[in-house]
Amino acid sequence: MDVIEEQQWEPKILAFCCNWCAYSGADLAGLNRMKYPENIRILRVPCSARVNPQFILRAFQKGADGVLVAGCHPGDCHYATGNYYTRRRFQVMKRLLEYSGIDPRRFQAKWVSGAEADKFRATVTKLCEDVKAIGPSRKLGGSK
Amino acid sequence: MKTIAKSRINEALAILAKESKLLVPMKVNGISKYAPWGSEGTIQFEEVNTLLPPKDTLFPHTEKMYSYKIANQEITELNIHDDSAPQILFGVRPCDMQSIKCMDDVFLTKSYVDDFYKNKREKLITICIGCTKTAPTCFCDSMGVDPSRHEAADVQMYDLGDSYGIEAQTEAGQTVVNKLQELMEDQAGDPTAVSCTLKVDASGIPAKLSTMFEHPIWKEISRKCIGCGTCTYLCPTCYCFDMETTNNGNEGYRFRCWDSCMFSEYSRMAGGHNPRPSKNERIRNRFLHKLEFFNERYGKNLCVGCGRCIAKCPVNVDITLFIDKLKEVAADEPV
Amino acid sequence: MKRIGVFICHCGSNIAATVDCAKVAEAAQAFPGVSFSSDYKYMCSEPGQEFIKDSIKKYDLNAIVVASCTPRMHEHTFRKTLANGGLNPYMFEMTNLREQCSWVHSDIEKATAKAIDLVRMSVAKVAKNEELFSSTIPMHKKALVIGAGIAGMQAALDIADAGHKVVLVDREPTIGGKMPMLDKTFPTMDCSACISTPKMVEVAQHPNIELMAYSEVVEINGFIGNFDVTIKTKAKYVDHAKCTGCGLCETKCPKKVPNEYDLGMGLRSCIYKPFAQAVPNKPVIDAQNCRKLVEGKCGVCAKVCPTGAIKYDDTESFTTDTFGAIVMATGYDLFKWEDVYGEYGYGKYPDVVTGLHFERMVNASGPTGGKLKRPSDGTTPKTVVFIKCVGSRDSAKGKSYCSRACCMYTAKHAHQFLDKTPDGNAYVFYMDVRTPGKGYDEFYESTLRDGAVYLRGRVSKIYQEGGKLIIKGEDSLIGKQVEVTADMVVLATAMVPSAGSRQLAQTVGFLPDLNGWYQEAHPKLRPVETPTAGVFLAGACQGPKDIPDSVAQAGAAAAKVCGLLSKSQLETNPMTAKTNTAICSGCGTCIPVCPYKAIQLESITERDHHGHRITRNVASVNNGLCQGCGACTVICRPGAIDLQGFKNDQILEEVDSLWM
Amino acid sequence: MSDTTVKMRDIAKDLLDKGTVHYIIGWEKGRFSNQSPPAFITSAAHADRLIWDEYCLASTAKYLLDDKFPAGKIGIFARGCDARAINRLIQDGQINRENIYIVGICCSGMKDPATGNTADKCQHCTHPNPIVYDILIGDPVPETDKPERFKAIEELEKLSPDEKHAYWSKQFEKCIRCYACRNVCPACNCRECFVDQYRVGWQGKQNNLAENQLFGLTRAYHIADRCIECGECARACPMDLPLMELNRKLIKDINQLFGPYEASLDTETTPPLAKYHLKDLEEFM
Repeated sequence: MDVIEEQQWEPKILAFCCNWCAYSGADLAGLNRMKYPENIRILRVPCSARVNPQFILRAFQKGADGVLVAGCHPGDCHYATGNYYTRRRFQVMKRLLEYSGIDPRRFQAKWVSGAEADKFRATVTKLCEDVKAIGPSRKLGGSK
Repeated sequence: MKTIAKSRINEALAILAKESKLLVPMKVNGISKYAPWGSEGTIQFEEVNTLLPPKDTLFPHTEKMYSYKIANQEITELNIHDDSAPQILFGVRPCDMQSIKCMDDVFLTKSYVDDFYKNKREKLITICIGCTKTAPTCFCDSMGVDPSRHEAADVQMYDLGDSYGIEAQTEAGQTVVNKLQELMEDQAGDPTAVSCTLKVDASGIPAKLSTMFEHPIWKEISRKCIGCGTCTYLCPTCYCFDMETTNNGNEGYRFRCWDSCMFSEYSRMAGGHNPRPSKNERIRNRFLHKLEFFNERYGKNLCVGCGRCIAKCPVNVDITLFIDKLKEVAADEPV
Repeated sequence: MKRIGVFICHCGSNIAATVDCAKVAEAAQAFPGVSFSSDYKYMCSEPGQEFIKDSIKKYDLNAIVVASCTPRMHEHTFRKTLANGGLNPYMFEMTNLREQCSWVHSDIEKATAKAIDLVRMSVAKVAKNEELFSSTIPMHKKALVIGAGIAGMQAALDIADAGHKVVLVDREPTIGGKMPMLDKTFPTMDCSACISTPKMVEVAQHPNIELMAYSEVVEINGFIGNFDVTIKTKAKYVDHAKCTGCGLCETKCPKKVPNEYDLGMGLRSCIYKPFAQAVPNKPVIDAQNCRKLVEGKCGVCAKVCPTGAIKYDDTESFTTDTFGAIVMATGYDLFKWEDVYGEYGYGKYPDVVTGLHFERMVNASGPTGGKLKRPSDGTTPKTVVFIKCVGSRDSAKGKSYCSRACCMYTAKHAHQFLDKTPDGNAYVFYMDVRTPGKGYDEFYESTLRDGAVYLRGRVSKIYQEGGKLIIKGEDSLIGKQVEVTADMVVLATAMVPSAGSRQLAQTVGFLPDLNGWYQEAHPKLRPVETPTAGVFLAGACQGPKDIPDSVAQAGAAAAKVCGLLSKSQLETNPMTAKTNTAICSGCGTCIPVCPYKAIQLESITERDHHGHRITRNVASVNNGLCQGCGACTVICRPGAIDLQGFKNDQILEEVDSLWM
Repeated sequence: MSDTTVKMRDIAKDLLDKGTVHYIIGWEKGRFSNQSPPAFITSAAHADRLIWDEYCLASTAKYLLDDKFPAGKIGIFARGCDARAINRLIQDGQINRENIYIVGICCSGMKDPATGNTADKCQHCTHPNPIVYDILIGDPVPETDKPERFKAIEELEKLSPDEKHAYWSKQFEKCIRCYACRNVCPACNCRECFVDQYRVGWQGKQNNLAENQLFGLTRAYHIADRCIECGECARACPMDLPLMELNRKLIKDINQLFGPYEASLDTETTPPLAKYHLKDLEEFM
């Protein structure tokens, strides 16, 4: 990427949101007309436990600058226990990503309830700022 | 004989690299293979054959064939991909030279010409170097290859100790040799004859195999195979490939990439039926292809005796042991 | 081949003010598989829906993307539109351009670019959608209520009154639970047994209720509408068909043991009814203590029984039945304060008792005939100290939660004590007084007027001295240490889930919360449902409750059950997990991950590649149980189990589409 | 000939003669002295082909997958790693313990055929003695936890993101996607691997760094809580990729995050990623 391109660069961040909490939290942020960066693309899943870590690898392979997995707080999962598995899976995955050279700030997993519109806004805003600070993603196995 | 002192070989390579991409045997990143001269690594002119064969110079592991663009649900652009350019394969061993001959048969003869291969092949100059030592796994001379030279190379080189003897064998080869004129001396030299320590008797094998399709020997030798693709991907002559498309919205490209008959997925058809459902059938297919089918069609073995599969098979499936065993059993005798 | 129609909604100016809808529609036209793309003012309006239906016909569309508001709002609407337009309703994806794009952004160019991306994702996904179909499952019109305390009884009665069959199970020899043990109920001070025992009788006599006392649920399989339940009835050693409940055996039984119903403060015989108004009003033999059963000697009860109902060779029996719905009403136990509260003497001072002991003592039918007596010497206490929050709101030694009923029953106890002991002194150590409830605070105020002294602070030490109890504590309002010499101390111990409730939850197929209370499906909107469809909650099993709340929740659970049982069959959500048996290797890793126990290994017989018949295991998903969370799909390495509507290839396409 | 070889042959003869097993999986000499590949002995007459020496590198257990519905019992010689592999296959529902007869061998480690030094896969072995067997050959070898086996991982963790990226790129550039790592791995026992599911599209078929790395990381994650540390993947890799540096990274993290765990020491313990604890650590959520 040359200098001009880098200056115009806007990161693209993929956010997997569970239907019951994070997605409705994002909806509530909309209802409240909260503003956050345009760089977020939300992908709706029924539960954060539906998010296969391979999807995250794939996103980084394709060129995602950041990835967020957001679900209900532990204990609040619509499906009772899904996010407990999410919690285990992504703690392991995040460390693996970091180990393979992906800046750990590029990947986040957060609990956002349906009422936490502001937490959703703050989370994606922070992720976007972090990613902008790090710069364009080096694709999995690719160059910057 | 025309010779170039080993001390001046870098000068020769520099001349060759001027007009062509020059590939030389090197150890790069721990793996010996043919790499562009000047790559980070160590040159390996004095070793036996490389771990990775030179086959990807003509038949890349992944090769883009054509790209397309779509607009309004119709193809608007179709570009055949051709990245062929002049290349010199320097220091190729006789076994690998033989493998190029085999691939030429496949991709250029019998009324089928593969343009992707042909474009690269026509722009390739081969400079073969005769072996002066062999690895324990080398058995090319049992497969009809002379370890000291190969007649199909454009240029044949001989290791004469302090210098390399050089003989152009084709017109293209002569052109290359001419460029090195000022480095060359005339010197008497006799290439040392070398012979492999590993010997097998491959005589009569194709005929015998033609009656052994249902023989229990296949089951016996295939049992320990783990079904990986090591042998086929390290083999200089295995040329199976798959074709796939990569779609990216309204554009994409079609590519081919190496595939292995040792993978169960390789022969699985749409709908799930697999004519070669177990490793028994897959090993049989591979060995019959190497030693019988190819012979029937092209008059030579598809095994060149390079020994790579023997050296690297994780469970030591060994084609030479198979040939030995084949000698022991009667065609219709169960093992 | 998909022929996708894309409809971009302006939502008036809600979307159109920030997103250039025409531009999005134009961009979508070029996406792979898109045959028709357009923008429109209000997609959800009647004409908007007609536009979709017309376009389906006109352009021969077979998959639809609507980009408008959140799918949580109108997904259902547009699915119906598709169905009306002749398409399978699941050939549909919705893009959220309002809540998650136009409303949260202001830069038109950037918002439009994002909108195009979001639509591209939906188009990529819908291109992989498959037709999905609901199926129906039968509904067994019979309910199971587990636990026959006030909540379970109420739920059973409400369901039965609505005309449905109910089986009510309780593990004790009598139904009724804890309520009949209490003396009076706050704030009205009516007699607890007087209002609970008639309910017990009503339950026993209700034609739609089958009572199974002294029984436990041991196994539950199946799913909503079809729970196969095995119930174990413990050996009673008395043939209740023959027994008339005359009680002769009880009076003649030579061995007496502490009575559980009176918390060990009184005695009962070894053939016994827990209390006089027990339902069923027939005795059982306590096999641990009965001489005949333990030593083989005695047999007095059999000799005196006029109907020959004694059956020493009785064994436990098992019955199985199928139910459409289950109500959990397993209630609570009291926190075992003796194990942790060293400052209160670890239970070694006999005159430090719990509130429930107090209830039994002041109860006219209790071990002391309603007279308050010190357990140590039988004298009447003149000074009583009440300590609240013993185990509640104490995350160090007990539970972090508030047990909700203690403030009120302590006020009641102080009132009762002062009422019975005109010259008595009542001290109440408390952290807060929480009395939100109809008439509750008024009741507390009246207790204060009765003369109860409330001291805000915790008790740091109790010890015995010369037959008295010395209570040292703090009055945090005046910031001074206080010391009270009392005759008796009554502890308001925390409520905890009843013993065995965790195991029972696992039998049913859901998990309790950290404290062991049964977890409701949603704390606000689904407070009586559990994560397992068809299983409901009533009473204190869900969390500490007083009687009115338990009864109210029981009624709510009963209403839910009646709603279910009023249907003859249920339509299932087709967006459930499904196994590709060709790929499934039967490793079973998905099974423990499923919160609904919806996956089982099932053996299939097929021919292998060589034509041999083989029988192997594969995962099989029960559509009645699966709720479509997809946790199983991720644990399945080869993706043999996949979630319809959110399949692996659909999500991968969505991801890929972002970087085209 | 070693004592163990003699015992192996005697036991094999006995088992085959009595019909306890209908064949037995062990090792025999290959063409070269530094090769002792797996062998399948079907009759007592061939039992003398069996050998036990320092080049018996290959795992025997994975072959049980080739015969999931055997006509009779299968005999198998199993070292510590093979025994854990057998447990892995049993726990994953692929084979039936009743169908196999395990002849355990206490193993003091193998040699690298190229160098003659202790083989990499044996250097960090924590369980040289079989944990499951029907009959045992040899005296148990001392076992230790080998915490130093995570040393290389700790060193890699210290690198900067760029250095890590460079390191792994250099490795995965070499990958030829022969899938030897997968095919020798006892935890890779799926009927159909994700890489072969082109219609789903988990993995592209091109040989390039991105696809190779996607494959490597996905495979590592798939076996994260099930890897038995036999090291067969790294041994089988013709391109010498340090695959155990990925697997051990995951093992190390899982141990650190969810408590000590070694896969397949029994067949009952649910792997850590298939369960949870309400009070699990939350590093960043």
